[in-house]
Amino acid sequence: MKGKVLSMQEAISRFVADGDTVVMGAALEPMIPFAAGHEIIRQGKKDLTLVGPISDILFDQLIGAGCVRKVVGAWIGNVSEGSAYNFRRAVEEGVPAPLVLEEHSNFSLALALLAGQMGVPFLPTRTLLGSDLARIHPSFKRMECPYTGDKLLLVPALKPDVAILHLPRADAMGNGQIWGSTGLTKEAAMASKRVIIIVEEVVEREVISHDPSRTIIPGFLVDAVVEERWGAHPSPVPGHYDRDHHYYTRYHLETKDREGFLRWLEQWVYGVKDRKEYLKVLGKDYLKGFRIRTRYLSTPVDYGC
Amino acid sequence: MKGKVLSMQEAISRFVADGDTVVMGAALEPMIPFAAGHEIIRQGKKDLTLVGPISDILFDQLIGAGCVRKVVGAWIGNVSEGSAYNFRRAVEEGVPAPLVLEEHSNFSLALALLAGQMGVPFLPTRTLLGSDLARIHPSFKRMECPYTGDKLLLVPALKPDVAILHLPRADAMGNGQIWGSTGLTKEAAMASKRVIIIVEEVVEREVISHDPSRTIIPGFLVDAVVEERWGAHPSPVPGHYDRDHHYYTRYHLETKDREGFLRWLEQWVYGVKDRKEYLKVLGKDYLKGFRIRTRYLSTPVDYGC
Amino acid sequence: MEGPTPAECMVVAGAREIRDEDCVFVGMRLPLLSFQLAKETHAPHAVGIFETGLLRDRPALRSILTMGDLPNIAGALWTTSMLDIMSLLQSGKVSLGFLGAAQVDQFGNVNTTCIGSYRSPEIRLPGSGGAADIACLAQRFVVIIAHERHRLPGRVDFITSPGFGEGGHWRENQGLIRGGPSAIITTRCVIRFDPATREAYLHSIHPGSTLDEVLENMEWRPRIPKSVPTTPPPTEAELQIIRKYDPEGFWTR
Amino acid sequence: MEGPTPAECMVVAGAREIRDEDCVFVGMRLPLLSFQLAKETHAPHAVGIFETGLLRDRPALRSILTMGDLPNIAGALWTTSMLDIMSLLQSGKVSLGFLGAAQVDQFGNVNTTCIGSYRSPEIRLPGSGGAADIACLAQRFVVIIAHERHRLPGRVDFITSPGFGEGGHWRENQGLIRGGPSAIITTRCVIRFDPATREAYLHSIHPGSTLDEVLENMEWRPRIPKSVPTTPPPTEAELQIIRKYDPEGFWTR
Repeated sequence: MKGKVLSMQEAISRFVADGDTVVMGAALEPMIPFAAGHEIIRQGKKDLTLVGPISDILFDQLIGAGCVRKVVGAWIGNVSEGSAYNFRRAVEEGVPAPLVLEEHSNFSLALALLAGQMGVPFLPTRTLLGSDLARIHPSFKRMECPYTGDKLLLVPALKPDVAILHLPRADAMGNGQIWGSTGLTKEAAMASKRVIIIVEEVVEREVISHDPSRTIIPGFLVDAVVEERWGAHPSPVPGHYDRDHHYYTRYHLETKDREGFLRWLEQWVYGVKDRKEYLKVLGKDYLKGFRIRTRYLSTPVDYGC
Repeated sequence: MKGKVLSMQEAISRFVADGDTVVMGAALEPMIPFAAGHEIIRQGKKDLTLVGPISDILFDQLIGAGCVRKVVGAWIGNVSEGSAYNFRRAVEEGVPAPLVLEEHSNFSLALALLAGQMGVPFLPTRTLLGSDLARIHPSFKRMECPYTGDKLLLVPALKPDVAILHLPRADAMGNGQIWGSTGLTKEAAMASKRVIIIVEEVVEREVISHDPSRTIIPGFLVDAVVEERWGAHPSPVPGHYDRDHHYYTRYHLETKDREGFLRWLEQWVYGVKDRKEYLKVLGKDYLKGFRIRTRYLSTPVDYGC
Repeated sequence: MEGPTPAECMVVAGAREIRDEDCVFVGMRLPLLSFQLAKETHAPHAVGIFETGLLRDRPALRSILTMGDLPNIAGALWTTSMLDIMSLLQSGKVSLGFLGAAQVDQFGNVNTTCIGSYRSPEIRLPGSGGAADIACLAQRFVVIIAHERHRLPGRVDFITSPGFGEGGHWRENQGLIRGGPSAIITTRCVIRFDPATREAYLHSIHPGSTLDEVLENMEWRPRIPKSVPTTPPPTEAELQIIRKYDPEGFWTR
Repeated sequence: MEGPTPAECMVVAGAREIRDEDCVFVGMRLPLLSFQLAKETHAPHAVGIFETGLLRDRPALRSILTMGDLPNIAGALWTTSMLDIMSLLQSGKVSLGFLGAAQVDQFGNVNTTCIGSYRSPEIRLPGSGGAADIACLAQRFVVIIAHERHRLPGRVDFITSPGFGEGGHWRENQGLIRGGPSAIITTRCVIRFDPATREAYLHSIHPGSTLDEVLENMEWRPRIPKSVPTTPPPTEAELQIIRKYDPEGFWTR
C-alpha cells in the first residue's frame, strides 16, 4: 500500500466539500458506501446534492443528519421495509430542513450519468413519456425525432463532483474491480470529476492485471482508495458478505420519529470514531452470520499469449 | 450439447439470407468469425450489407467473392499489412461488382449500434464534426443542443438482421462469454434481430453460471451456437490462440490481382468443405505455433452467498 | 393442506400472466414467487431480469429480500449494468413486468410517489425506481395491489407509471410505442382492459370474495360482464410450490 | 552503436510529445514505440489506451502487430468495450493521440480515405478507423508521416481527420470544443502550429536533413522562423530502449 491509499477520514476530508454533488449507491442495493456516508456525517458536510438510483437507507441517514440540500434520485426508502422516515419528514414537514428533489426513474438517471460519462450534453429516450415525473422534472425536454417523427424525451447529462463507490477490491493505484451486477457503478464513476473508492481489500497490481475485464474504473481516474472491511454493511458485497436484513428492520422501527433517529445517529455514527468502532458495536460473532457460507467460485480463464 | 447447437452449415443456412445486413468482426482485430464468413461464401449468399468497425481481411474476402452489395464500416483493409485489394478493386474498378459504402469512424459506428441496442432512433455525438465523413454520410444529421447550444452530430440507429460473433465459449443455450477487450461485441449482438455465436468450446451451464459477469450476450437473444475450434483463425481468441500474422502477409501478397485472389479463394474456401478441412491444409504442427505459450490465469472470485 | 390465502391467489394469478419464453422484469415479493411458480409449471423457458443488472432462469439459491442479495447473484446467467437491462426494455425485448402500487386507477395508472399533491404531500412515498420504465417500455405489465378502497381511486394522485392515461389513444399520443397494463391483480379479483377502448372490466373474482365486496372496496367501477367467473383456485401442486419458496409465509400469509 | 535512422528520430520526437500522467491513445507501429520510450524515460505515469477496449501502463508482453494481439491483452489493467474508450475521448479525458496519415496538409488535416476524388478515387485507402475520433476529440494529436512530397499537399484530397481545417476559428465553428494537431512529425522535421493563427511553422529539423530538403519534399511551405533548431538527436539511452522493443528493426529500419 501507498499510491492513492488514504484513511476514510482523509479521503472524505480532502475530496468531499460542502455543496458538492455526490453520487453514492450507484450499484443499487449492494455495495452501498455506508462507512463513507457516516464519515461525511461525522465531518458535518453541508448542502450536499446526493445522486443515486436506489439509495436504500444511506440517503435517509444523510438527510436526517442535515447534510443534504437536494436529492437527485429515483427511489428513496428502505428497500426491504418500505418508507424511510427522515426522507418523509424532510419532504412532508421540512424536518430537519426542506429538501429539494429532482426525481428520476432508474433509467432516466442511468441516462443522465451515461451522458456524463460519454461527454454529450443529453441522451434521448422513450421512457417517462406520459409519466408525471416528466411533467415536473425541471430539465427534461421533449423532441420530435428527426428520423422517425417519434416523440422522445431528452435527459440532460449529470456530472457529479464526486463519486463514492464501494467495491470488493482495487490496487493501490485505484484500479477498481467488481463482479456480479454493477447497476450504474461505471457510469457514475466515469461521469464524475473525482472518484473515491472504498474496498474490502487493497490487492496487488497482479491480481488486477490477471483479470482486467473485472476492472470497472481505471486508476488514472481515481483520487483515493480506502481499505475499509465491512465498509458497506448492512448492504452486501460479492465475495465478502451478504445483506444484514435485520439491521434495516431495526433502523425502520427505531427511526419512526425524529428523536428515535437522533438516538440511532448517536449510537451508530457520532458515538463511534470510525468503522472499526462501529464493527465493535456489532460484534464479531454477529458479523460472522453474514459471511459467505456457500462458495460459488469462478473458474480461472487464461489471458495468456 | 443440444439446445441451440448447430453445425456451421446449418447455422448459416438457416439464419443468414440473401440481402441481409450482417455485423461481423465487432471485436475489431481479435475474434473475427472467419469460419462463418467462409461458409457464407461457400453457400453463395448474395447482396449482403456487411457491418463492422475494423473488419481486417474478412470483409475483403466476402467482397472479392461477390457476396456483398454494401459495407457499413470504419476501416476496410489488412490491419498488419495496410490495403486490402478486393476492397480497392471493388471501389476503384467495380470488380467483381461496384460496392456501396456507408462510411463511419469507429466511434460513430459504435454509436449506431448502441442506439440499436438501446432502442432509440439516434444518439448525439461531438465526433466527426468538420470531417468530410460527416459531409458525405447519407444519414447523419446536425443539431444544436437545446441545453448548451453546442453543435452536435446525430447518428441514426443500426439494427442488423444478423450478428455473427466469435467467442471463446458459450453454453448450449447460447449464453456467450468473453474476456479481454470486447470492442463492439455486445452492442452488435444486442442491436441485431438474430444472433449466431461461434465458439471455441461449448461448455456446461455451470461454467457460465459460476462467472456470469463474463456473459456478453444472454442465451434468450441467441438463435444458434456453433462449436468451431480455430474458427477465428488467423485472428486471435483469448484463452485459445494468438494471431497468425504470416497468414495475413501471404494473403496480402497473393491477392494483389484478381486471379491471385481467385486462386486463394479456391485453396482456402471452395477447395475445403468446412473448417476441419481448412485446418488440415494448415496442419497441426503449424497451428501449434499459435497456441498460448505463457499462461496468464485469472484468480477465482467468489459469487457465493 | 390449508386453503389458499388471498396473497397466494394473487401469486397464482400472477404466474398465469407469464407465458413460456417470456422475458420478465421480476421485482421482489409476490411477483418473484409468481415467476418461480410459472417456471416450475407452464413457463419453464421464461427468464427473469432485475434492474441491478442481472438475468436468471432459476430461483435464487436462498430466499432474498432485495434483488442485490448474494443468493440472487449466485447462479445467475448474466450479471451486467442497469443500462443493459433498461436497453432490453426500451428495445422491446421485455415481455412482461410486474408493478407494486400505492394506488392504481381505472386506466391502470400507477402511483408510487405521493398521497396528496406533489408539492405538499400528505404522505411521501419512495418514488419510481424502475417502475415508470417498466410501465412505459415493457410489452405489457401487471399491477399487484391489496384490494382496499384508498388504493383504488378513480384517478391516482400522481401518475408515476403510466397505464392507459385517460383511455383511448392516450398512450400512443404520449409517444409510448407499446405496452400498457394487461391486468390488475388484487387480493379479491383480476381486472383487465378492453383492447379497443382501454376500459377496465372485471375479469374474475378470487374464490372467497363476492362481487359486492369487490365493488365496495374500490372507488371506481369496472365494467361488469354478464357473468363474472371465479378465478381458478390455486391447485394443490401450485400451493406446494409457493410454500416451498415462502415456507414461513413471509410474503403470502 | 549505429546512428539513428529517420524512423528512430520520429520515435524519439513522438516520445517527447508525451507528458507524464498523459492518457495516450496509442495506436500501433511508431507511436507504440514512442509510448514505450516515454514510459521508460520522462513519463512513467502515462497510460495507454486502445480502441479495441484496453488500457495498459506497461509494454505488451511480446511484440505485437495489432492492438488485439494476445500479448497486448495479457497484463492490461482494464479490458472493456470500445464505447468506454471513446467516452474517455469525447469527455476530454484523453490528453494525446497519434495519427498515421497518407496525406497531411498545411492546417494539419489528415487524409486516410482516398487519393483523388471520393466518388471515383485513384487509390482507395482503408478509411478512418478511430483516427477521425481522435482528431476531433483528444486534447491534442500528433501526426506521424514520411516526409514525401505527395504526402504533404497544400490541401488533402479528403479530410478524414480534421486538423485546423482552413485555419483561424474553423475548429470552433465546426463545433469541435477542443483539440487539434500539436505537431506533425515527419522523417525530416517537426512542424507546429501558431496557437493564435493556427499557421504551421517549422519547429525543428532532424539531424541529417537540411532546410532545402525539407521544403523540396513538400507542396506547402510552413513559416520558417529566423533560426530553425536541430531536433535534439536521440540519446544512446533512448536508442537502446527503442532497439529493445524493435530488435529486428521491423518498424524503425
